[in-house]
Parts: sequence; structure tokens; C-alpha cells
Amino acid sequence: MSTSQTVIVLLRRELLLAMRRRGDVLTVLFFFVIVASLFPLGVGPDPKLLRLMGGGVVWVSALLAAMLSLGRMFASDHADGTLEQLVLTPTPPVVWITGKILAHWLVSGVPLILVAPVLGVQFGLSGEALGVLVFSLLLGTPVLSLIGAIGAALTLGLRGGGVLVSLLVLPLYIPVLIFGAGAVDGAMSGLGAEAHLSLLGGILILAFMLTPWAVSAALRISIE
Amino acid sequence: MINRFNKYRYASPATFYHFAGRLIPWFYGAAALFCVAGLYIGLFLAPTDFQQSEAYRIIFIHVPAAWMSMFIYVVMACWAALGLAFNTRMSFMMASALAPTGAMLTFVSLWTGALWGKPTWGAWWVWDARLTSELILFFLYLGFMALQSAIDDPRRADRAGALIALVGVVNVPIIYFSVRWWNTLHQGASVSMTKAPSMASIMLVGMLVMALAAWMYTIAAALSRARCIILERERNAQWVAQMLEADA
Amino acid sequence: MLEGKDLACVRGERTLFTHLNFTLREGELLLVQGANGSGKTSLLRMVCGLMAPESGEVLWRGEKIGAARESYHAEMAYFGHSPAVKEDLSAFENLDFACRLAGIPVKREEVKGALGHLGLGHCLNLPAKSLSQGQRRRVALSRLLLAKARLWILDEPLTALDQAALKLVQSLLGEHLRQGGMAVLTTHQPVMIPGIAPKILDLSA
Amino acid sequence: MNWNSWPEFFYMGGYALYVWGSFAVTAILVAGEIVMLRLHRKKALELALNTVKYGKVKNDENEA
Repeated sequence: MSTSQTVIVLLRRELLLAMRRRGDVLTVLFFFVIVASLFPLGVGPDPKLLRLMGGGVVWVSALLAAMLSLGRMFASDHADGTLEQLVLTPTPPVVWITGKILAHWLVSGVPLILVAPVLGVQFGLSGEALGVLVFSLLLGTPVLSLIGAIGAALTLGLRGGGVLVSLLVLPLYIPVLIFGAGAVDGAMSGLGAEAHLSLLGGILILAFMLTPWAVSAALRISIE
Repeated sequence: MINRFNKYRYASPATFYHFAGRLIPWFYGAAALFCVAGLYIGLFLAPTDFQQSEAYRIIFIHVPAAWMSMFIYVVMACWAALGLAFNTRMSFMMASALAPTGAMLTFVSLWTGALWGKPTWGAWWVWDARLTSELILFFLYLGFMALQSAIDDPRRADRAGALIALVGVVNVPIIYFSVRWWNTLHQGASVSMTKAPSMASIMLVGMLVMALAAWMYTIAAALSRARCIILERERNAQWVAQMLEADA
Repeated sequence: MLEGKDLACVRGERTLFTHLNFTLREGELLLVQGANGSGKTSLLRMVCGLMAPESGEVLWRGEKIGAARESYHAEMAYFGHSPAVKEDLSAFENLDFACRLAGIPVKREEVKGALGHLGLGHCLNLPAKSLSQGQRRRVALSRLLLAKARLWILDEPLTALDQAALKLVQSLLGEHLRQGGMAVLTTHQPVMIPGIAPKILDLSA
Repeated sequence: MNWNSWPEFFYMGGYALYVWGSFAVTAILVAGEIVMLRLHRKKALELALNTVKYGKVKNDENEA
């Protein structure tokens, strides 16, 4: 069975499972919107200030929302034993791990990208900045799923795993946050966001190449 | 049958345990010696800096601590890589033994950085590229130690810690680059520690001696913590029983 | 041919077993016995490659399973403590996805047949969370049927099964072994399969 | 020599708080770590002694 077929089959299974538990997808989305709306309440309604903060706030909220749903990536399979069966399939683990991460991104990353413009408008971002925001999220959220998968795999089955994942993964998210929020800031201040977006793209390629191997090693360690 | 097997497998921790036991006093001694020499140079020989007068003397603690915090993380990652590659439990124990000392030195460099920033730039915390990266490095240390303490099975704790240390060390340059990029963009580098006071040679010597002191101290602390970890892990082993009877 | 050479296992700080050797050829059944905590489950997980032995190796057709990972896993089926069934999927969907992911092309009728064989023909499209523990184990057992693997590694397959299912499993096992298959089994109930003399491996010795 | 008297040395050109603040905290942390190491060693020795004397009682219950 070629590798692409395995990934497609796994994607179908993951999306079917996500559809059966639509609640989980929505909770991530609601969390994203709520966190982003908290900042104006905390900082005050001054439009000029909010416009400056807009990109950063949306990015931080997206980062926290993506991290919230990391636990689901392997934990439910580990609990009911299907993860062991996946490890014992003939296909190389890197293949189905990439499938799993892609499925996690589709379920928790893409909804954030779709909702982000609405929040951007709420913060008074202009048309061009909104476009850069969406594009930076498009490049950034897969990296959040990729790096997050390492944290999820390492903390499999640990009590208090949720908090631990955030401690492990947040420092590694910082470059993505800097370049993502920086892109929006660059677009708004007229400096142009090409540099940030290309660096973000670079990190995406690097993460796509390296993290599945790290996740495979982490799973082998955690399943023993 | 079990005992013969243990003797073979536990040979290396046993020899390391006694070998380290003899070395530790020497390293503590060397650390104290270098520290006294370094402080003497830093506080008595080094001239007053015309810009910052006496406040700059904090660099004799801040800079060596910052160097060491980065150096220890890299050494930790090396032990981790060795452990994963050759499946040697001793390497994992060394990595776990280094982490707390590295975290402590990172905190020292953050604390002294803040105390140095206040008189020099008027703010306790300066979002300078190096200080911010140091703060992130502190989080990486905390993540390593939190992960290791959250896992009960020593074998899994070692390997999981080793992996996060390796992932961390790959990310440290990326983080450092992105923070510098972020710092230069937002503040135009007006307030930044990169313009350290002009390095009179005596100051550099002082810092190098203090760095040596920190290095000796780290080795001593890590070796003694490693011995504790060995004792806890190998308490079922034959050589521990013999050693304790010999002492009793 | 499956072989275990000088295997050792350490759990936490305790050494469960050392210098363990066994061989298994076509048509043979290996019964792993021992008290609770003697490492039966760990040995099985080691044999199927989920867990690395502290020392020693597991060989499949003379090759280390680490090296021959893909070919070994293509010919092996593992049945662990948990029945590996997703609760949100129906029995049919569980089996269909499990076989496709394991690289076994399988048609609808075959899946229906396997489930029917195990007495689950009526609850094909029921979500698995509504099945009892015994029924879920039957879904896992029918996965064994579909997998057509040469080597079965079963960790206490007979628990939570009623009498009818027990006899059914023993007949399936007998048929599998007569066709030249191999099986490694841990169980507390006695296993009587006509015409097969199981090799015993006792870990408490 | 920069200082002509000890009080001037401790005054540190008006930055006593900052300089001595950082030196003192560093000394406290280093001393603290050494004390922690001593305690850790004592606990480890007790644990080992307990295991050797009373045998491996604690380990036998947990399931393989």
C-alpha cells in the first residue's frame, strides 16, 4: 500500500472522528474568539491602540487555541489501544504521524484561519493587514501542530499532561509568534511583510522535514 | 543468575560513582580558588568605568553566568544525544544532573541582568535580545526538569528528557535569531546591551577567571548530583549493598 | 520462524527476567505462563516490537525485528489488553479502517463475514461505545481473522469471553496453527487444542 | 587599588544596592544549591540503606 494511500485513509478516519465529536472542534474555535476578545476588555477600547495590538493578540490567541487541542492528537488513540495498532502497521511511522499532524491541523488550525479575519476587523485591521494575517496564519498554524505533536507524544499518558505540554511547547512556538505577528505589524507600518512571511515559510519547511522523525522517536519512548 | 547479570551491567555506574567521589572536592576547591581570584580582579584591580562608574562590576557575575547557562544546555544536549545513540544510562544521568545547575545559573544571569539594567538604563527589565533569549532558555530548562519529574519510569524519563533537550538545542539558535530580529525591528536597537562597556583587557581577564570558577563549580555540582541519582537508581544493585556494609 | 535470544527486561528498577531464549516454528503454539508481575505482558510487547529489550534480540526469519520492521509487521498481528476499538466508530468502520491502515485490501463482504463469524453480524453499524467489553474483544478477534497474519501474538485473549466464544477462539487458533501459522499466547485459563502440543515458557522459574 | 577605605568599597560609588544585591543573591543561590545537594545525598543514602536492609519489599507489589 503506497504511503499516500495510508495518509489518505488516516485522514478520512481522523476527519470522520472529528465530525462525530463536532463539539471538540467548536470548543477550540470558541476559545480562540474569547481569548482574542478579552484583550480589548482588559486594555480599553482605544481604536488606535487596538489596531497596533491586533496582529499580536490574534496570533497569541491562535497559538493558545492550537495548543489547547494538542492533547487530543494521540491521547484518545493511546487510551483505547489503537495507537499501538498504528505503530504496528507495516508503513513507516513517519508517514502516518504526518497524516495525524495534518489531520490535527485541518481540525484545529484551519478553523482558526477562517475566523481570524473577523477578529482582525474587530481590532480595526485594514484590508492589506488582514490578508497578511490570514496568510501568516496559513503558514504558521501547521508549524504549531508539527512542533506541538512532539510535546503531545512526549507527555502521552502523564497526569497533568496538559500543563506540561504548554511548558514544553510554548518556548518553541516563540519564533513562529514573532514572525507571524511581525508580518502583520510590518504590513500595517508599510515596511512590508515579505521578509517575515518568507522566514515563516522557512520555519514551516524545516519543521515539516524534521518534526515527524522527532515525534516518531517520542512515541517509541512513550509507548514502551 | 540475576546477581551475575547485575555486576556486568552496573559496572560503569559503580566505577563512575567512586571516581566522581574522589574528583568532587578538587573541583569545589578549584571553583573557590578561581572565584576568589576573579572577584579580586573584578572588584579591586579593574578600573572604574567612566560611563557606568562602579555599576558595571556586575558583569563579572552576569556575563560568566550567561555563558555558562548556554554552555551547560549544549553539554546537556550532547549527553542526551550520547545516551539516545548508545543507550548508556550514565549519559542520561549526567544530563539530568546538569539541568538544575544550568537553570540556577540562568536565573542568576537574569537576576544580575535586571540589577545591572536598573542603574544603567533606568528599567529593571529591558526587552533586550540577549536577556529575552536568556529568559526563554530558562523556560527550556524548566520544561526539561518538569518533564523528567512528571514521568515515574526512569527509563522513559531519561529518554523523554533527552529528546526535549535535543529539540530545544536545535531551536535555541532559531529563537536567538528571531528575538534579535524582533528586538532590532521594534526598538531600533537604541536600548540594548550589545554595546557593553569598552572591554579593558583586565575586565576580560576577570570575566574569564569567573567563568572558569563557574565551570569548576558546575562540574562539581553536577558530579555530586549524578552520584545521588546513581544511588537512587542502583539501590537494588549488589555494589551498593557492599559499599553500604563497608561504610557501616 | 520466530526466535528470542538472551532476552532481558527491566521494569523501573526491577529486573523481570534475563537470559530468556525461545524458538517458534510453523504450526507451533508458545504458551507464556507466570505469576502476575513476572513480565508476561512485557515479553509479548518485546516480541512484537513495541518495547525494546534491555539486552538480547528478537529474530523473525533470522533477521532482527528492528531491521526487518516492515516485513515483520506485515506478517504479525498483536492482540493486547485493550481491544483497540474506537468508540465513536461503528464495529464495521473500526475493522475497515484498521485493515486498510495495516495495508490489507478488504471488501465489505469480507468484513461482514468476519464479524458474522464472531457472532456480531447484528451490530455491524452500531457505534462501538454501545458494545459490551466482550463484544469489543470479538471485534478485535475478527480483526485477527481478516489480517491473515502468519504470527499471532495474543495477550490473554480469553478473558471477558463467554463459553461459546471460548470454544470459537480455540477452534480459530487450532485452524490457524494447522494452516502453518504460529501463535504466542498468555492466558490463565487452560488451552486445549486437539492435535497441538503447546510449548510452555514459564517466567516465574 | 581603587578604594582607599573599606566603607568606600562597600559604598561602591553609590551603586551598592545593585552590585552587592547581585553578588549576594548569587552567593545565596550557590550556597543553597550546595545545601540542597547535601540533603539530596542524605536522602539517597537513606533510601539505599533502607532498600538493602529491608530488601526489595516496595518493588514487589507493582504489576509488570
